[in-house]
Amino acid sequence: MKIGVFVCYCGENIGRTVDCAAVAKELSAYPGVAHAEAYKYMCSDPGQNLIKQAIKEKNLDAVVVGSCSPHMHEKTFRKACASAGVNPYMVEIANLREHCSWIHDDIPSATAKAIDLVRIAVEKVKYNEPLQTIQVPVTKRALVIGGGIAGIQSALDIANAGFPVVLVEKEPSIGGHMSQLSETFPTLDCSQCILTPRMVEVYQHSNITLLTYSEVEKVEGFIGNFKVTVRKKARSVKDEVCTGCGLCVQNCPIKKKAQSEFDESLTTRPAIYVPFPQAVPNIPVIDRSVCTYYKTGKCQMCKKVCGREAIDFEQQDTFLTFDIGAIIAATGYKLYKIDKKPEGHIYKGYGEYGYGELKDVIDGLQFERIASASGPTSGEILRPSDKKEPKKVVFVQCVGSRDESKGFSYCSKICCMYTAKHAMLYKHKVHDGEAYVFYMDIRSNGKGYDEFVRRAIEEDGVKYIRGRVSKIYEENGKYIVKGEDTIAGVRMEIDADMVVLATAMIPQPENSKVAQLLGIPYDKHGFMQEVHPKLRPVETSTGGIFLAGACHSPRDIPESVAMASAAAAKAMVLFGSDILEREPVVAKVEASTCAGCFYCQKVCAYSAIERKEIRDRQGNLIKVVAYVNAGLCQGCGTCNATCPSKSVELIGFRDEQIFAEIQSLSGF
Amino acid sequence: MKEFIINTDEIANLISSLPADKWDILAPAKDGKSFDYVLSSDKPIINSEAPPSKISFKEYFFPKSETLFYYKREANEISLTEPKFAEKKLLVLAAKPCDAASLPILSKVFNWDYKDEFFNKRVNNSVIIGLSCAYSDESCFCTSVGLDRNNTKGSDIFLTPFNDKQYVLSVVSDKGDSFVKEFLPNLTEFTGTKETKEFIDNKPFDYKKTKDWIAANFENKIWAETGEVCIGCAQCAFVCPTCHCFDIVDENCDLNCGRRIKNWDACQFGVFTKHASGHNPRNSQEKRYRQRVSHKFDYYYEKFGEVLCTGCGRCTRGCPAGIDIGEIVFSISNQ
Amino acid sequence: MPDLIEIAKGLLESKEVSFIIGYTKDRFGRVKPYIAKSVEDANNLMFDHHSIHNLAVYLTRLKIPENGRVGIVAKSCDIKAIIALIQENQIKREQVYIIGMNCSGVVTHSTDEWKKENIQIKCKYCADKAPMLYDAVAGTAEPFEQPDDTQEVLMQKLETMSSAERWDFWAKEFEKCIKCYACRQVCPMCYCEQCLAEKNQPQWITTSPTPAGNFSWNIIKAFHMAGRCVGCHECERACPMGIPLTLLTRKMGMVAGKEFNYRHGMAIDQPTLVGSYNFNDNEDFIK
Amino acid sequence: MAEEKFEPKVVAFVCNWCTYTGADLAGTSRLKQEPNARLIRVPCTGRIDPVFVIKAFESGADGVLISGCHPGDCHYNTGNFHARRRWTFFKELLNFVGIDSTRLHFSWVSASEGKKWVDVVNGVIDTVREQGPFLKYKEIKEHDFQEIEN
Repeated sequence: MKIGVFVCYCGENIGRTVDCAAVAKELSAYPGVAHAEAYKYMCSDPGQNLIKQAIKEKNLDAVVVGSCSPHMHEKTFRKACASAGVNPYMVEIANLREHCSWIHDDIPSATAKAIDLVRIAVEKVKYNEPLQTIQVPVTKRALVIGGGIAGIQSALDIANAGFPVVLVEKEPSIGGHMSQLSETFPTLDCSQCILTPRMVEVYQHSNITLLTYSEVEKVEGFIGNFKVTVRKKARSVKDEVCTGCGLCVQNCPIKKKAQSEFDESLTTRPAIYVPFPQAVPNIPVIDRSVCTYYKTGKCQMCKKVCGREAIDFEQQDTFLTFDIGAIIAATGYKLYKIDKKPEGHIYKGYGEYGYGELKDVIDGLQFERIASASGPTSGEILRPSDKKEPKKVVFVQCVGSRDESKGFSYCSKICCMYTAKHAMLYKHKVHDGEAYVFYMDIRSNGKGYDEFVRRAIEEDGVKYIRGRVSKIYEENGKYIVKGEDTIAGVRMEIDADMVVLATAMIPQPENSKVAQLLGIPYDKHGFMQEVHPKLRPVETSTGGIFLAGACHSPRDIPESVAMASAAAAKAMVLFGSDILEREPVVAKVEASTCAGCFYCQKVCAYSAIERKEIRDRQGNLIKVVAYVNAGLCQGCGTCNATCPSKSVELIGFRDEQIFAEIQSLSGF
Repeated sequence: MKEFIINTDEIANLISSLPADKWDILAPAKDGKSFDYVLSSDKPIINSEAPPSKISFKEYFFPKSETLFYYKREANEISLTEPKFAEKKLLVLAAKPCDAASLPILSKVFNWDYKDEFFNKRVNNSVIIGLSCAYSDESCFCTSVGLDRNNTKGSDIFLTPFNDKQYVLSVVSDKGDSFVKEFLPNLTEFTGTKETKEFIDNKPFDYKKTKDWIAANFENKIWAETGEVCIGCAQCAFVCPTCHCFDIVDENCDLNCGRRIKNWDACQFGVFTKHASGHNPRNSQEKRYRQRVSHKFDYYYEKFGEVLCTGCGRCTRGCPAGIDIGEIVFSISNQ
Repeated sequence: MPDLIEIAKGLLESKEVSFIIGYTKDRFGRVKPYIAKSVEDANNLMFDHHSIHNLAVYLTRLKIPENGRVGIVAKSCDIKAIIALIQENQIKREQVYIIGMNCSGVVTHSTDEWKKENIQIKCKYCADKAPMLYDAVAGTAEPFEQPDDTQEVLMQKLETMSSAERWDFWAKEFEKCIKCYACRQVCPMCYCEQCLAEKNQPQWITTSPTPAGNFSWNIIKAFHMAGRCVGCHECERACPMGIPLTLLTRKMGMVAGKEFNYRHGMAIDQPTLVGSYNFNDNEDFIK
Repeated sequence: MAEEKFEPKVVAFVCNWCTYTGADLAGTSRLKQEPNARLIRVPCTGRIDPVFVIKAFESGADGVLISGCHPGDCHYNTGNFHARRRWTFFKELLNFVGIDSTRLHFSWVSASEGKKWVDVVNGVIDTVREQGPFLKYKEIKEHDFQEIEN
């Protein structure tokens, strides 16, 4: 075998700590290596041409590139080699940048390590074999999980491109948090007014199957070929007959037992309810945890008043299965609550702010409801405890966010803007009121954002104080906010009528569960992880699964919408072809030695191992062996390691290849 | 044959007086319940009533693993080096007659078309002091293969107990003669008569008759009957004093060096005859068991004029499946 | 209690089974495995405290027809192996007719007397001497004096040693290994057609009976028993070199019990330990 | 003659999706590490056979690190769960025969834990350095090759 070794300087990135020329020189004398050279940028056109030229001139069978991480340019180099006639799977990458030059300072030891890394790759490639991609058909239907603005946008984009979409929302209505907002920054246009038409469009779209009050139960299969099971939770109302007249809701005798989720617990709702007037679909749900009928077997008031006989107390959860080609996760966020947390919780509560027990210390979403025309106070700014107009309101930013001691390292990104908006809305409605904002830094880096904050300060007279609030407590009907003005260097004490906390944005608690269902990674906070932070920001490490909106990280509406459209575009790219080429890294069984213990089947997460009977010519059963369905296999290799007789091998990561890599270490 | 009288003190003196840098001493010692040949043991056991050790001493002549040569690659050059051969002498003390007899048998195969240099060197560098045997159990059958308690085949010197403290030392070979002259120059010559117990063979058979029967009964059902309970391990072959199959493999020390090595192998292993194509001519345990018996009592006899067995019974005593080769040959011979 | 021979005769006469894997005595009175194929053969069957061999090994060594059935004489400890083989898809329950034997403990050698010092340590831990899965039961169990667990003493001694001392202990033991593979061949759970020790493209473990080769073989063999060993101690019995192999398998069994509360070969429908997982499995050792 | 400072060889078997990517992140973040580790990339911790560890020691490794995705994060859903069971047995077994946790290390390092990767890998290297070369294993290996070394 003739192997070509190409060492990339990556400008200075590798070259500064690794003597690339020495690496190439050392490898040129290594057994099996027919050609070795170093070049400034291997990934550039001239760099790729060097490789292609060497392949042709030296008749190379395999190529090792010492460059950046294979996650960066493996594909680039495979493609370049393929165009020069070397099978793309005869290419191995030695990671000389992320795993060597960038993490070491000492040139001799970094160079020695680089030589080792290239040698490992050379030894592996000696056992590589030319492979062909596996071709699988693509189901051109998308699943969108979450019906907030991100999910809505993704679903509409894909549906408008002519592909069917299944949109699954766990709440009774789509709309998400955006439906709760009063006005949106920096234009102060009414949130409901811009969102509702989109919601209706989803409802009416012939390409969209809308499943509200539903959750994804199971995800099987792989890119282009998922099989998704959705649990449609029992609404206790037959959605196909209900007209949404609302009589049941009006007549429900339960009025005060249940807190309104939509109004962030500022009001109550009946047991049978529609979350908000503009809900889509406008079909009520019975909350079985508070409904009298489910507790005592009596009442049935809603059933009595329903002219359409739509109430069905016996309704069961149903399960629907869909063939899906691409999945977009848009599960959104929630706001952190400052309540006391159990011992060991990743987030700590805020005892210094009263653990959420002070009635007029509210969070951002609660303020949105108070400021909303459709909210509990019809848009009048009244404080929750006594419904009086607060004359002095303190807004506190970064509650949770950017506070490692409370468990959050990240910035929630939208609070600076919405706090400015809140303060502004307050000043617009309470002209003689005083608004104070405690902030750490003002992060207003969006189009028109900084102007918006300036307007709050300069035109509306909101008083910005740089510093953190150390304590909030109640005294004589006032909320004493103790803090510090770090610019003036003085301690502050404000006797406020109401306090609004801009608490951190955290992922929905189900986020990690959904991520596990989908088999995609999530970070320590539970935000889903993209595959590359810059170049593949909406893709996940699992093919065919994309991310939209705040399930990935805190983001505002325009960003969520942009990301949703990006995720939709990614799904549509997939739908653009009928056949999908998959990596040939799949397991393969050697039937002659397989003992048929089927431990491989037990460890396979994809049900890719099937049973195959081996019979002689007379039809007598010789044995039953394992067989890999290459369409389902994802190439993890767990079967390979589990097989006691070593009859299963993972192509591309065969034992021989890994042994060669390990053995190459003995020469060091 | 020269005979001397030697007492136990003189044997002890011999052990301590041999220069340790030139001589290794191999003698039976007790390891838990069983006996074993142990190098330079501080408690060598010279007891004719002791049962055979759990494994024969063949590994000191035909090691379980032996390097043939080393190879090393530098740039694209490959160099070979011979292993160093330890030119140390070996005294085997109190070898059972059924063990000592294995060396002449093995010598035939190791000097047939190719002379095994290492084996021959080791034999030439050794002196075997055999000890008359007073042990027997239902697995023993040395008399059926032409040996007996006092057989000196393979021994250079042979000891026969005379009384509690004394042995009759018989000089068997020239090597033995020079050893006695060098290390035991002051022994008194023995002129009396020796008495030994009679050996009762539980399964006397005629090995010549057996050979003919085996040669004529390749397809006999007896092989299936005896081979079916064989589980295919190599216990029998590896404890056997005469089994001598080996496998040659290359083993790397790293990517650029390694060695060619000769390891014990056995015909009872399923992979022993497996071809690279995947075809296996001895594809069932009964065929493999037939091979073992046939090789010992037919093929070897055919080629070298003696059976490949000393009747020590080790294979039977240790067989996890309770197979008794002596019984099989006994039943064949008495058909 | 029906007699073993009677049961066997009935099974062979009615052709319910094609043969019976059992024990017989040779003319010296030594007990050995035996395959009874006819009613006459059945007269040779026997069972006593010398019936130490775990005959379950023959279920994968012998050819059993697809829809056929074979009989097997099995002690409680052997039955665990049969259950394990069913759990591991090596044989179907309906393919075996288990003649469960009430057992009074077994001794190793044909010359060993049936007394406390000779009875196998495994018999001490045999939860009930009565068979746990069977199609028929035979024999009578007699009470016997429990053997001392000398192995446990050694086990504890090893646990208190330093790593270096443990290494030296095992280096000395593994040094003895001659790679005869009797431990593997006698093991009912080692049913692979081709052992990984025989896989040479690539070479999985060094085949030479040298220190490194012996170390990797014995470690990997023990590891393959993790969560799978049924504790029949046959490996140690078969070892001609007297290596205390069951210390290793016993250690694996202890981990299975302590970490996962699992014993292999207890119920045919029980999910196997290898091949299943629990989200909350202990991971203290993982940083 | 001054003795040369012992620099251990550490072989790390890492999964492609979490730890390898986490190590990439450490690189992207320019987090300095000791240069003694050599990473071998496999798709999943489920792919790692205990024989790899044996082979690594045979090839002269002084320490071995195995690292993959946190439970629940496995790219292949369950590979790391099966691996975890495997390692529970294997590390106990190795410990029982005298290879303790100073030689064989395990960690979960996610794609976002570049800093953790640095801490883990430096920690392993330091521990192994403190233990010194794995002479015991080298002895049994070199037993067969002692004559070739010169």
